[in-house]
Amino acid sequence: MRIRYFAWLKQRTGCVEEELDLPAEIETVADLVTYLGERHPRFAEAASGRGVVRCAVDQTHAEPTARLAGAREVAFFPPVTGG
Amino acid sequence: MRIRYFAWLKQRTGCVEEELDLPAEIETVADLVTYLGERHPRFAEAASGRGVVRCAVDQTHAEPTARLAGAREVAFFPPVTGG
Amino acid sequence: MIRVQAEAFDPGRELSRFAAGRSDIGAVASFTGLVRDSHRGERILAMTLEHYPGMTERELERIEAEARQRWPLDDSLVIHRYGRMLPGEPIVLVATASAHRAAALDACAFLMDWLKTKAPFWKCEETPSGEHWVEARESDDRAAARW
Amino acid sequence: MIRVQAEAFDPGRELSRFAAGRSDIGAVASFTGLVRDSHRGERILAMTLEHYPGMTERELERIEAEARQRWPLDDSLVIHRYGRMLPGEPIVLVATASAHRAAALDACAFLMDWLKTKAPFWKCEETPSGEHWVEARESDDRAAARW
Repeated sequence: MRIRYFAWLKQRTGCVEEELDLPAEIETVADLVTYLGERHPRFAEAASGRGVVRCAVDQTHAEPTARLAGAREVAFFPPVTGG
Repeated sequence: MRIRYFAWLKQRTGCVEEELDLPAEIETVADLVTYLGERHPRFAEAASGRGVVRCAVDQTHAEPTARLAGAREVAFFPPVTGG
Repeated sequence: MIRVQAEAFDPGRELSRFAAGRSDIGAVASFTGLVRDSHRGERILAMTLEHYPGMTERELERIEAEARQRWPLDDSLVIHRYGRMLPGEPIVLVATASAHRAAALDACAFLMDWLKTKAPFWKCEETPSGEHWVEARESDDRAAARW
Repeated sequence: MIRVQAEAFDPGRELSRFAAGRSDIGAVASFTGLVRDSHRGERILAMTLEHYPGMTERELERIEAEARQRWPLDDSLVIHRYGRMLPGEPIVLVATASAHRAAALDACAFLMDWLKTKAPFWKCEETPSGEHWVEARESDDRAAARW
């Protein structure tokens, strides 16, 4: 699965994207956040704040409870600030 | 006093404006409407409808109770439809 | 700024000028009202706007001053035409500039709502069946009353 | 129509094109967001907008479709830049056209409010003290929630 990071989350993980083979027990966005937090401690730190890290599964906004089955690309980013 | 009529009220009075010496007892906009209604029956007809004839005293919107003392120009018109 | 004029104008060009050369403005909102080619199912050939010279400018200035008191605006512009115009031609342009989005958008809507009920303009439509004075809408009074 | 682009654009010129040659439109509302030269008292030298190519277009199209379902719009336009831009430069233009004033104005405000909370853009400011990612505002969430 392709994981992408945007804005200041790139600085927390040290990468723009990574390709990962996830263990079968990673079923939801919340599971994935925990898993990625073990790889990137500063990502875990950001993700512990409420609403600070948002997620999109296959380019659609997704809640922590959203399931990952079949997903090809998951992105993490701070709240948007366009306009 | 100069009396002006706008939009379809001109057709009701047959004039765009008229210069009148008003009797002393004409003190308010409502008095003037009654007085003008005697000169122009079709103006009276329009003025009998609620909210159909609006008034401005010296180019400022005015209610029927507004006093005319010192006024130089009074205008009557239907509700505005600009924009 | 208030402009009441018989001449046609290009709202896009006016907007390019408005706020040009300023970098303190974060938000510009605008509204353009145009002559439509039909109204209640009847074809409109042309529209003539009568107004009350003198009172028009005075009312528009009063409305603009009210908007600038209610919202933190950096600039505002109202252009309103009078006289005869054809379908597709702009009648009115309102533009507002502010550091903040909500102020610009709300002030723009407010200016239009008040203009619609207070500025002394009257529309007369030319249709295939003759000329008709446009009647005021109750919905305009309601829109103005919400501010 | 949705446009996501790195190139600068002139909102006035875009508005002149939008609705050009149409005489069925009575109302055009627009909003332009620009880079400001200061933010919370700090000078802004430049602004870089990062975005999520692919998802950006998808979200903007979704938001536009939602607006066109909620209001009777004849046309709508969203242009949003990404990349680096200087104070005074337009970032975003939203325009809506309708037979009716309230529909155009409300849909324009709605598009901006939803864009501000859903479209994947992130602003990074260059200031004399360095680069800062702009933090999202709670007021934007509240503005989006009212629709």
